[in-house]
Amino acid sequence: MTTPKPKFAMYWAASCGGCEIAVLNTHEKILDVDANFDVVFWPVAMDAKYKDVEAMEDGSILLTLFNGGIRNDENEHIAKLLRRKSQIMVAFGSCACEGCIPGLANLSPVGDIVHTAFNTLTTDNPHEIYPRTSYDVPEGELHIPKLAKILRPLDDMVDVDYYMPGCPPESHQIAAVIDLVIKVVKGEAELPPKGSVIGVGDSTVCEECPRTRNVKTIKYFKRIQDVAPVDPDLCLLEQGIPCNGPATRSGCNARCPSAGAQCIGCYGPAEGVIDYGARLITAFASVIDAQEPEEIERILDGIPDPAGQMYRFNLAGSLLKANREAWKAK
Amino acid sequence: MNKYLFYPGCSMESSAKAYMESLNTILEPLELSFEEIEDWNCCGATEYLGINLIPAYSLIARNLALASNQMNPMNGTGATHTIVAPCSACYLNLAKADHYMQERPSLGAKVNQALEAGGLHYTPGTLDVRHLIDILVYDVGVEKIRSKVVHPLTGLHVAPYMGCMLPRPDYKHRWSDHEHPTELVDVLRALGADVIDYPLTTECCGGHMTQIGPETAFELIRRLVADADDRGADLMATVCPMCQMNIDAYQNEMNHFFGTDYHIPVLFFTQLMGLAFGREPEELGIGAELVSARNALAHIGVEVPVTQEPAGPRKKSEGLPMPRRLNKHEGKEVVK
Amino acid sequence: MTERVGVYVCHCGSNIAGTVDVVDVANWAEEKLAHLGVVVAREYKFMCSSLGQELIEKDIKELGLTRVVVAACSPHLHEKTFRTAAKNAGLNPYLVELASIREQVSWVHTDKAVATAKAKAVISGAVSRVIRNEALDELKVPINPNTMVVGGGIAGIQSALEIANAGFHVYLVEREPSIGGHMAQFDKTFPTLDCSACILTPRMVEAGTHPNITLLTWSEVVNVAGYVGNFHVTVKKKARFVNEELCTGCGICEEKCPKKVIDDVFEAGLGYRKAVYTPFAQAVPKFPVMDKENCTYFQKGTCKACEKFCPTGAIDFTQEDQLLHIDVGNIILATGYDLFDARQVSNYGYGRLPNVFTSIEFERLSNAAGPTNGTIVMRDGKSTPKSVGIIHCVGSRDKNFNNYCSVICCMQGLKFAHLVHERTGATVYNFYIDMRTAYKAYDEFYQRVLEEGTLFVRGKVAEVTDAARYSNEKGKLIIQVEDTLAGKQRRIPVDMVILSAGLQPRYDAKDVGKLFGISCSTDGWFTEKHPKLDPVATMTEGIYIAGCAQGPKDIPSSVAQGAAASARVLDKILQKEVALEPVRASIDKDSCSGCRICNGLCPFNAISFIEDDHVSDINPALCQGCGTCVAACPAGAISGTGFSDEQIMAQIDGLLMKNLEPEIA
Amino acid sequence: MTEQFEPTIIGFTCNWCSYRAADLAGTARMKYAPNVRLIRMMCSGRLDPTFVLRALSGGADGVMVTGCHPGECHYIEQNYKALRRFLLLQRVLVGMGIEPQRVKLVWASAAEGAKFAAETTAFVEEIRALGPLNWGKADDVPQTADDIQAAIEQGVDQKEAVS
Repeated sequence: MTTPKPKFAMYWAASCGGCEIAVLNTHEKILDVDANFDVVFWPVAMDAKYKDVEAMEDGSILLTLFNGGIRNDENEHIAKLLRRKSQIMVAFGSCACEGCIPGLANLSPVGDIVHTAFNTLTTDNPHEIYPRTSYDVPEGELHIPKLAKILRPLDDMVDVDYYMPGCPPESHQIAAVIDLVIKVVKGEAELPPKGSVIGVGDSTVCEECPRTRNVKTIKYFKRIQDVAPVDPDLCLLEQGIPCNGPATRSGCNARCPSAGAQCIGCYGPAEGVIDYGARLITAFASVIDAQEPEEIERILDGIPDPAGQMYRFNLAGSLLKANREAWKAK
Repeated sequence: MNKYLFYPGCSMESSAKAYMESLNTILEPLELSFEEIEDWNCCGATEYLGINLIPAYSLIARNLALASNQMNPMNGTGATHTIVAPCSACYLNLAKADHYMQERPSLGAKVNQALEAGGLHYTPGTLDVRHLIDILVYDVGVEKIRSKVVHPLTGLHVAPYMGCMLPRPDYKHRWSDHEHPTELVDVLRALGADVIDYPLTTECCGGHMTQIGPETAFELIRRLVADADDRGADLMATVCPMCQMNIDAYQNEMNHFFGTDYHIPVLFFTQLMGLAFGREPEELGIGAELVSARNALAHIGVEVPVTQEPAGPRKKSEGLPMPRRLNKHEGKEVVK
Repeated sequence: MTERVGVYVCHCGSNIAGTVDVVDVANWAEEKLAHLGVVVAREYKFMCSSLGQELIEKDIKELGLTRVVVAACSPHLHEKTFRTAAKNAGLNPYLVELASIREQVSWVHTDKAVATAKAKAVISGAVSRVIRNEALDELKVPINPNTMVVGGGIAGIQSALEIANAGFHVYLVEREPSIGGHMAQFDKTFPTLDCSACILTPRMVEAGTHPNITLLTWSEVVNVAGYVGNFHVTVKKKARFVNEELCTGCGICEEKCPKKVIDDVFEAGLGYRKAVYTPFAQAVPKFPVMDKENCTYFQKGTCKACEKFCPTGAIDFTQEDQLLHIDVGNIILATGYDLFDARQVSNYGYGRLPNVFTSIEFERLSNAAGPTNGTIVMRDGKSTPKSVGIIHCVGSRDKNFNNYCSVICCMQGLKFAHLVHERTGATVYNFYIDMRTAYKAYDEFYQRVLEEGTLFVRGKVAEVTDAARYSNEKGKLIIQVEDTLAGKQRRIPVDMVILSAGLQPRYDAKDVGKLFGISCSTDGWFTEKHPKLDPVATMTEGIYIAGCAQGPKDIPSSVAQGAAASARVLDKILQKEVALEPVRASIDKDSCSGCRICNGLCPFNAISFIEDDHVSDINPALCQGCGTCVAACPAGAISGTGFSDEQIMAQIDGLLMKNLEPEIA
Repeated sequence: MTEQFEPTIIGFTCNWCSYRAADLAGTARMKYAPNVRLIRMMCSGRLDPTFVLRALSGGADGVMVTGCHPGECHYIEQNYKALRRFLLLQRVLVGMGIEPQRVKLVWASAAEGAKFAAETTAFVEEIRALGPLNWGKADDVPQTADDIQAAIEQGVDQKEAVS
């Protein structure tokens, strides 16, 4: 008789779903998951009810990959529920780790977000219909999840064992982590210390970037489409392109800079860094070749959206977390 | 063609007509194109700022506002943000208004409040306010001027007189020096003139003191004329209508006052440029000056035609006589 | 491990206790900061007294304290005191933190409740910080006993002689062909009127012949690498085209050279020299240099008169610039000053009016070895002035030029007044703003000049002109001045005007500062480590400054500074090794991505990029501990001892009293 | 009498100029507002933007960064680097809805005790005028479904008012 397979869960909170695709992109490795785990809850892949999870014993799930941030009370409920039921809780993907693109909504108060979603030029909403958190229908009262004031990363809500950043995490890294967990289950390997960031490199993107780097001094920042031609072999930042590589965790094999695009920072901060944006501010400011305030300001004008540039993936996980207007919203 | 917005100022149409006429002759050879500010008004001259600040600045800033509207595009021929004034007082007033509106935002706001009544607005710093000679030296260049000379002024001893308002205060660090600027010297040398060392080049011509305290003005004019004469100048060259008028129109009275007999003609530097560029004296307004330059120019073979004698004493006005003015001391109105 | 922290609150008599409730603060710290490890908090009248220090030492030993916070005065005053006390008790000195509650609290606030609350916050910050302090050890570096002195003026000569006489080797580098500096150009020195050359030349000769001094004239430092104790200096020895081994200094080459040039340097443009020349008769070394730009052979290809007549065959047209690599332990910069260019004050007419002279021109004019053999004449070379105006503060104390006082100009003006009076009998006017005659025997000299009949007009001269207004002014220079004592405008016609021009930093002082890794003040003078207590040291260990390079000063002060800098160097040499503050940055190579953001940030060149490993590295001996790279590293790979992120972040939380809140699970 | 708002401000000083300026203000017994609590670093170049963010998110109402005058840095030119960082940080803070005046960069030499005192007092008044920052504090208020609904509707109202 075989011992029962350990239980596996995966959940999709406030995120785009790309992380789920990335898991599937591990190709035949996905079969290993099935072979070694009993998948008990994975809404995107199989039918399951919340009440089934609620019925499970606490700690009965070995591994939960939780992707997405916490933006509404449903996200919050499931995060807390899965935490209770799981032995290992992994914040999977940038949204769960640090908010990611959905976290950028923290730059706006919640009312504005809803308004933007339901009443802009691209939304055909002639009757000005807006969602209501509860609605009476003949069958009774319906509820939709209640939006929170700001989006929070998973560890703002529950204790997280491991972090696996990336938008999405690179499939080869996912595969490696799956291998590791299977080995651990088989008693062939040990888990890394709790709180570790897994499936990443030791340093930042520059380490893996094939471009040539020199001592950097720049006189302007320009969007990549405004730089013509882009030198294919030279560090993008040295060409005045705001590349987030220097401050972004390695592990992706410098995918974007290798392909000719600047790093936008989806792997989040390096080990031990408290605030990703602060590191990027200081990196960009350090390479500016000017001493007079007026000239520095002129150069900085080349970064039209500083908050968005510094915190594209990290806003919800930063020290400030959100725009003041978002905090002030009632 | 280098294009500029042009603020002529009142005197260019009256007392300094010769300046305007001669200026017009040098634009083409130097490839300059001036577009006059439409509907410009008086700059307030030297007095108004001393009387009432806000209206005076508003008066000046109206010109700047009009000019900034005209800035871009210029009749479809390209943009400029430089406004040129040939008169030193106009130049200084325009520059001053631009400077202080920026330095004192509260002043700027008040002035703009006034301009709003006429639907105008001026953002200080929008325009570059420059004097004609600044453009000639630093944009056109002395070499280009030299290259257009067909009749060098060799042998003509010229005292270069810049006047006091041009190099000071120098808000934008435009001038070579504030006491002994070289711009005018460089232009005159390029024309081939023998420029004398003239230490009083930035001393005061008397300004409006000719109107309110002539004795003071006479002494100032005497110093300028006497030093030029001592140093063997045939004539003085100036860049400012007021300087020209004071030294020219009051030289005779000054001589009378001190019992001296100086005869130093004062011409606009553009008139000398015109001569050097081969224009005829009549085209340049030469002959209209009160202290005649005919003898001085004869040194270099320029013949100035005899112009009409100045008009005789003003005729008595025709029609009915005016009532006598009220004399307060008499305590009662006296009707003639 | 939980740290055991002791907090010591000083009364400083009533200096602190008068405004801060020290007992309340101590009790509060013991109670509210206990969870951070505070095991004892005491207040005491004078913590810095020996009894106060003993109190701390006793607690360290008996209570097993692992961290100490002293809430007292500024760390700039007593950090060293308490660190030493901790060291005596066996605790690493860097585990002691000072909380400044005197300069930052009790002395600047009045409300006792507010001051007490702020003192608590400051202590809270210090406690949070100190528990994250690390034990640090000073870095020890051996000292190369050789020294380089840059600049061969009187300050540099003095420095070199002091060190050489103490038995250590000195390289004295001078840009000009001879040492001597500005002092060699002067005629007399105030206030004693000693002949400048008479007192200077013996020193020059001593420096030139000293076995411990290597003289490198016609040479410039082009590169400095290394750090205190171990500098590697590259000196460019410019080609003299004269073989120093063969030359006897006989002067025949100079005599035979057909090319005469205006001497803008030594003769200040008033005299001539040849294309091959020694700047002045007493030059040290005696070897001439050849001025390539003016040499007929170099320019036209023929001449070689000097070569033909040289009895020892020392002329060598093929000589080239040489780069010398010299290792030294300490460097003294005595690079001097430039004279203010009086042409900038166009209203004084220098450069336009022939009979307006600068102070250095007048020095040459009055110098018996100068172009007129000491006869004071006007620009025509023959007429003696009957009246002379001396204008003070030319280019100094003037917002348009230099705001500072050039120190020497008043005394210099008085000296000129005396010389003119003595040699020509002319009427002399001094135009001054304030008469500054501080220092020994200076004011007595002023009194003497007053008694000699020199006239003094207090007022800033508006203009010197040749535009005569009245007949008595014809052919004269007219000095227009507001006589502020008489309260009226005056026009004083004179024959000659002397501008007592100010001193200003060398035109290349900023570049030189950068080369040696030291900074300049806004005015451009080299910045000393402390304006009062450390005037010859700089922020860069092992680099000292002396003489006018540090700021305008007279000869006695320059000599004193030269000697002082040498004393500091000798102190270093005799210690054989130097301890460096262990506040340093270092790079974790595993975390470094090799992005090279930090590479351009270090002005001390401590950061280098290791191509092979694709990582950057910091040389701890070069690092001065500013922390700029620590703050800049985008990967968080650079950490700084003494001021780590953890320490500062904890201090922020402590100051905001965030450390008092219960930990959030 | 209403109680006036007493801001809490964190000040960063460099060891060589501005901290000594603060010392000098103390030695000269100059009185200034007690709201600023200082942190000594070796150089303004040590200022990591994280410190400012930490202070603002941790309850400070303003942050004052001080250093040597440009050109007078004891580390030659590191205060220029602080200046560049500061200007970029300020832009990011504006993007986060924080008034740029809440962070201030002041150059003060070791001799400028009076300037240090005056700038400190002036900054405290500026922050007092801006009011408390209270970063993230409103978040502690529990939310109800009604709050969110109200916010949505309020958002709609605002947009309509604009358009």
